[in-house]
Amino acid sequence: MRMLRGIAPAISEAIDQEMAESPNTVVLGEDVTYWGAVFGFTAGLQEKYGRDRVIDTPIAEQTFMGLAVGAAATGMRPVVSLMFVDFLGTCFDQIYNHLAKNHYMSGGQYRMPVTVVTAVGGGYGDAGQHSELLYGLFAHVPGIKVVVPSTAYDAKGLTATALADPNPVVVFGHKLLTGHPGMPFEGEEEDVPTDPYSVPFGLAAIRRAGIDVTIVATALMVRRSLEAAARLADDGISAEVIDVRTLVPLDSATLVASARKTGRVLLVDEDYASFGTTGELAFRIQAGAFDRLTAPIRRVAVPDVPMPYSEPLERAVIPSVAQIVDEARALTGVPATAG
Amino acid sequence: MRMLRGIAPAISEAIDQEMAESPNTVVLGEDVTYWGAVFGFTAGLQEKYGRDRVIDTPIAEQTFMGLAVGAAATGMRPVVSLMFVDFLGTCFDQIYNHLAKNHYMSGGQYRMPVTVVTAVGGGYGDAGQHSELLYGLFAHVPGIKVVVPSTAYDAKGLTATALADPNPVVVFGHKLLTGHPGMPFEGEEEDVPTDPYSVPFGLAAIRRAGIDVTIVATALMVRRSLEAAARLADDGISAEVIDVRTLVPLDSATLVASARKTGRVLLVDEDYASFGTTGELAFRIQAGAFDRLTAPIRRVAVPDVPMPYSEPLERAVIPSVAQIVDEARALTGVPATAG
Amino acid sequence: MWRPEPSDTDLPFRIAEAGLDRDALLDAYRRMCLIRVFEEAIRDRYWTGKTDEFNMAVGPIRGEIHLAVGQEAVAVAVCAQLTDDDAVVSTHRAHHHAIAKGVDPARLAAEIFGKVTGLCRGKGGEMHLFSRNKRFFNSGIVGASYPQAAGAAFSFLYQEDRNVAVAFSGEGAANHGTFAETLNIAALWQLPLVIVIEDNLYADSTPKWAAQATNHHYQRAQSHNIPAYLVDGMDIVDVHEAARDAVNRARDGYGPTVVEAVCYRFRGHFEGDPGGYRTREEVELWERLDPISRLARRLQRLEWADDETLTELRRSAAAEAVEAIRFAEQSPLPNPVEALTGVFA
Amino acid sequence: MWRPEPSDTDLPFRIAEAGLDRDALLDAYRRMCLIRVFEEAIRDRYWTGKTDEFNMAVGPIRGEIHLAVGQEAVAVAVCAQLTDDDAVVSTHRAHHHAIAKGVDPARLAAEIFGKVTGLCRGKGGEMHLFSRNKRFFNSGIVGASYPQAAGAAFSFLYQEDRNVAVAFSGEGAANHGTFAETLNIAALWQLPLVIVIEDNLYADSTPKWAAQATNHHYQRAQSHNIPAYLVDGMDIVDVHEAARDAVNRARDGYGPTVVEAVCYRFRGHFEGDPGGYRTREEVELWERLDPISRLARRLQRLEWADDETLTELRRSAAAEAVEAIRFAEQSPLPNPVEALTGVFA
Ligand SMILES: Cc1ncc(C[n+]2csc(CCOP(=O)(O)OP(=O)(O)O)c2C)c(N)n1
Ligand SMILES: Cc1ncc(C[n+]2csc(CCOP(=O)(O)OP(=O)(O)O)c2C)c(N)n1
Ligand SMILES: [Mg+2]
Ligand SMILES: [Mg+2]
Repeated sequence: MRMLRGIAPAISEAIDQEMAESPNTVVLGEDVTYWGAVFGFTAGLQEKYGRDRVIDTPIAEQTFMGLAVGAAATGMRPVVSLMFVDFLGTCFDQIYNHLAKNHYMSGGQYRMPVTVVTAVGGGYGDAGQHSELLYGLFAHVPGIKVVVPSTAYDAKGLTATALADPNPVVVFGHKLLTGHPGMPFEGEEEDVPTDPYSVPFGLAAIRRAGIDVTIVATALMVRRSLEAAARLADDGISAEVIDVRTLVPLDSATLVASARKTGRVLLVDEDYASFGTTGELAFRIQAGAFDRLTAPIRRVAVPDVPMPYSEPLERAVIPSVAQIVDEARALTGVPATAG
Repeated sequence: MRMLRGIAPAISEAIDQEMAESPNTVVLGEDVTYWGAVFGFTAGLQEKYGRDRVIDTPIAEQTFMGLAVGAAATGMRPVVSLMFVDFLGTCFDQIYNHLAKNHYMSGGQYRMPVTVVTAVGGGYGDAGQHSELLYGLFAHVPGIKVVVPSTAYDAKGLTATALADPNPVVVFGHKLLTGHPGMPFEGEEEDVPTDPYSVPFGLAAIRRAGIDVTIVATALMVRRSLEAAARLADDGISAEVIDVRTLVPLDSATLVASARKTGRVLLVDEDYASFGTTGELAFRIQAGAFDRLTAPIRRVAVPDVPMPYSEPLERAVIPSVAQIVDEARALTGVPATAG
Repeated sequence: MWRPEPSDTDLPFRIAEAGLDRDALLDAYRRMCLIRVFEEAIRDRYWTGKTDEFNMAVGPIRGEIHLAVGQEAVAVAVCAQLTDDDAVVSTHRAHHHAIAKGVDPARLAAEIFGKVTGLCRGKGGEMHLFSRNKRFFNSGIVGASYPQAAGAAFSFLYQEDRNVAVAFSGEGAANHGTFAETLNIAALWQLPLVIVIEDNLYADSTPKWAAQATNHHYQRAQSHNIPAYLVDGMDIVDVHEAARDAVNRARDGYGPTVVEAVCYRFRGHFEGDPGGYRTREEVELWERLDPISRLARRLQRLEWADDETLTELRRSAAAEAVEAIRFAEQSPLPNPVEALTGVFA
Repeated sequence: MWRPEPSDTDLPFRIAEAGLDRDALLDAYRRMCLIRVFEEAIRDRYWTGKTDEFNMAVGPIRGEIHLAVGQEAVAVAVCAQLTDDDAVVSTHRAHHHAIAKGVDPARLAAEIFGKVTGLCRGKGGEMHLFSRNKRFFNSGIVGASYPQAAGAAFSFLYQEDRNVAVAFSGEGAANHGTFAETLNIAALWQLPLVIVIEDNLYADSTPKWAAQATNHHYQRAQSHNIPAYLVDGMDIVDVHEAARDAVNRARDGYGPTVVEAVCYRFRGHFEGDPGGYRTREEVELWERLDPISRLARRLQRLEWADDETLTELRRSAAAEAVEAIRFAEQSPLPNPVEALTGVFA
């Protein structure tokens, strides 16, 4: 055990420990050596394993994703960095038509043990093409597991699970949780075991227990929801905060159980509101908790606009603690306060 | 007026009539000349307008989508064929990071009047990479209008609206409604005006009125839902069938009003079930009709597997009339019959 | 490009230079015949039930079918250089590559018929053929084969065995960005990769002249310092010579090679292709260059085989193809519940 | 590549051949100075509030900033060939291109400061700069500029005016598939397109040698039969000559050209780049080739300008830059409600 600051060192430690064990695990991507994939997810690996195993690629996302497909088909276990999730449009074909489908389409012959690590999220002024979440797109297409850690402990354990998984997994690392220099940090220092361990997929975590309203969130939004819950507590509203941890597989049972208990659900998401994650969570929750819901499910999410650059605009669209508080109040019938 | 068989001639007629009026409208894509974009969406246009305006491109989707961005920025109104929607992963960057965002990011300076026409759907054995819907992915990212016609009349009118729109619009033409040789045809011959007309976006159509259950569908699934409704009527269940017509903009009001009336909603979708269209519709409906719903919203959709090739497998995953009937029965409390 | 017959590839020393001899040519002949008969049998069955009105959804074979009739020489000559441990990544037009790579024609046919005995238990179909033990797979996405084969080549280099990866593609695919990206990475990392371009002059209905700035692609390889061969894809000897050099070079650690083989598909792009973009004369011209009858004539001119030998080879190939189809036809369809399994390993 | 000074581009006849004269060079000098001072001022403001602890989210300028200090000559020489009606599509590193294309530095600065008076009302930011009246835009997606500029070129050809489109890019971007795809289409359709590669030797932290199979990209253009120039990007005369030929050729209907200019960025990839992948010696070597001081020395050697003239040009450029920054700083931020408008036209 020792204190770790952020999910980036946690993820790189998980990769490091896997590489030490598995000689066929290599890291591929842009700037994975000197820059540690920009946000530190691969920091330190090149120094330890050399350029034979930690490999800078040309700027050719479709091709290095395709390399992973072919390498995985012949005994390798590639870890691929997609620098920002916003670049998925340059390589999505190899991800969803091949990595995601080859096991199924081959009748189970070809496993695709590939872990993709990608940076997500806004809130520091990186504007329309560098601030997105987009995990809903990956979750929509069958065959990809979707990991959205909110703590360093989970980041390490879920990444370890990803690396051991015989299937493609995408680990979404929120920039504001990385702890990386240059980024604002909304996580906290955490005790993280130095030894390898894993956190199972498909198990949501109840981060705070409550009885009046269920708040469901991922990644950075878990932190903000917890802060909102603390404020709500001051007003006598007891909020339960659930960290989804993996969107695929999704732990519907925990969500439904909480919804049945509180009767009210607020979904908090930093992805675009429509046709994404919140809709799916709402469907699952209403399907399982219909008879116990006392109010319609509500959501706070990015309101279907590209991420604007200027600070006041950006601040207006990324869900804030205050917005979460207000929505939760509205949901529980307690009038919203100003601001 | 005259009878038209399928949405393909309807779409090509709309493009034809726009090209006759607008000299800066051109058609770009693979095999848009001889093959009329394979399924006939651009059939006959090359003969009429020549290869200067109907242009076969190399197999380079990212680049011809990018051409559309640059051409639209300098006064053109390109119509782009994406042969199968399943290929979106080879050009999604130009679609969602540029076509979709440039108007917003430029502070309103650059309009992107680009219409993309793409073929969707399975049911004829084209397997995992040629049978998808995926419109949920387009609907999720802000800045793209999403058109999903189920009739030839709508296909022509909605395409006309798309072509006149100053924004990027994607028209999803279901192969089993095209009426094209080689494809099974589940549409019907329709009276379609020869003169130009338009059908507005954001207005769902109630294809059949009913009081016991609301069935919401798009494209081919509207046809199957209507057939299911006819069978349900035999059992005394009165189903209202709503054709969404455009997913973006979405006519939530019509969906909510119907749900409030019937109290029960069945969503029918040929896209993958999770994190897609059904979730979003469910969210919107429960938000507006919560107090009037008498049962949880249900869905029939492709159960999160890639499209399998073999007929019995394919048949098992694409929603059928029988499945719709069974789900609607279950929803209304009438026991399902076998098959 | 090809030369009028008799060409210099008729000369025994030229054949020897290409690494071939009588036995190898007879073997190649039989394999090409196997592919040809297999394709024709698939074509027949595909049209069963579709002749009155063409409908992809009906008949024993559904969906699209892309036959490789006319392109057998390239597949056979290239795969003759490979072992089971070498990898082949193919495209939508893959039957000939699969058979040439040694994939069991019966299980291939069964997959095309959507049977549970198929390579992929009926889940893949002809654009998604996977054979793990033959290290073979393809994709229906044009341009996807290049990086995937490069990935296999990377894996071989990394694991320090001497295997080679081959990406097959059409000339249309080589206009896709993945071709250039892969050339760059393959040259940079000196991957044991051979890219084979089957230039059949058309991509769907689109002729080369409407899609390519130059008549050939090999210059692109050279611009990355990758050696490249332009060969007569209708002449197994010409392809064989280039393929042998290419595969040897890769196996010996000298990096990637591009082999561009000009050939022709005798059938439509897919069965049911309405055509109209090629003239009858053009098709007939190319039919005269049929790689199978050309090889037969050569074997006869060289007196390496008489009519009887060739007939016997054709007969045995046909028997194998017929048996494959029979196996496929008699196999059961998968149980519908299988549709829901196997998304994740 | 560059030559040690004095080079032949010092000779008046060579300068004349490049389409330049004293006035043009003085003008270029001032414009390069404007870019330099602008960049330095942006850099200063960017670091305001970030010096104690680097945090992209704080200070008057947030997010990433990619400065073009050192690369001014390429932008100025290329844009000197263009009219307002010609289109320029740039990349993440775009300030120099914008200013060279004639975009108002004040509105550019205001955008970088996220102000409502900015080019995009604060919605775009430095990776998404749009100026409709100057036909300028960029993208933060590497490789996206090529097809978009080709699209503008297509539009000019189609509309039969004589405008030209220019795609700027880095050498790293040219490894992206869109480069090859665009070369093919541009050559095939003979588009009035000029692709300018600013080869500053690095893509982020990745040196050319780790990403490119060959030292240069121009061969790729030639493999599509596209003429290509390899020029000294630190020498405005050398770039100017190639750019003039390229733009004239495009304007006169002779199709695309690639200009590959070897240059260097004096700052990190982005401000805050921890560096470490370049040696101090390398940076200093290149600083000696600074295109601005090099041009100043040349103008003095030729006795086309004395110290005083140059000082005055620098002063006036600095005044313009300072005024631009002042305008930006004093402008108001947008109203938060604007965030929700303008997705659709
Ligand atoms: C990315 C992508 N774009 C388009 C298609 C549709 N398509 C299938 S085959 C084909 C033509 C391929 O031509 P070529 O590469 O020359 O191969 P050939 O069919 O001639 O063997 C096209 C455009 C596809 N499958 N994938
Ligand atoms: C598609 C895509 N991949 C990766 C990135 C991240 N990225 C931004 S700039 C850059 C390096 C670009 O290098 P180069 O083209 O040489 O331009 P330079 O920065 O040197 O001017 C990279 C990899 C991106 N923005 N887009
Ligand atoms: Mg071809
Ligand atoms: Mg560079």
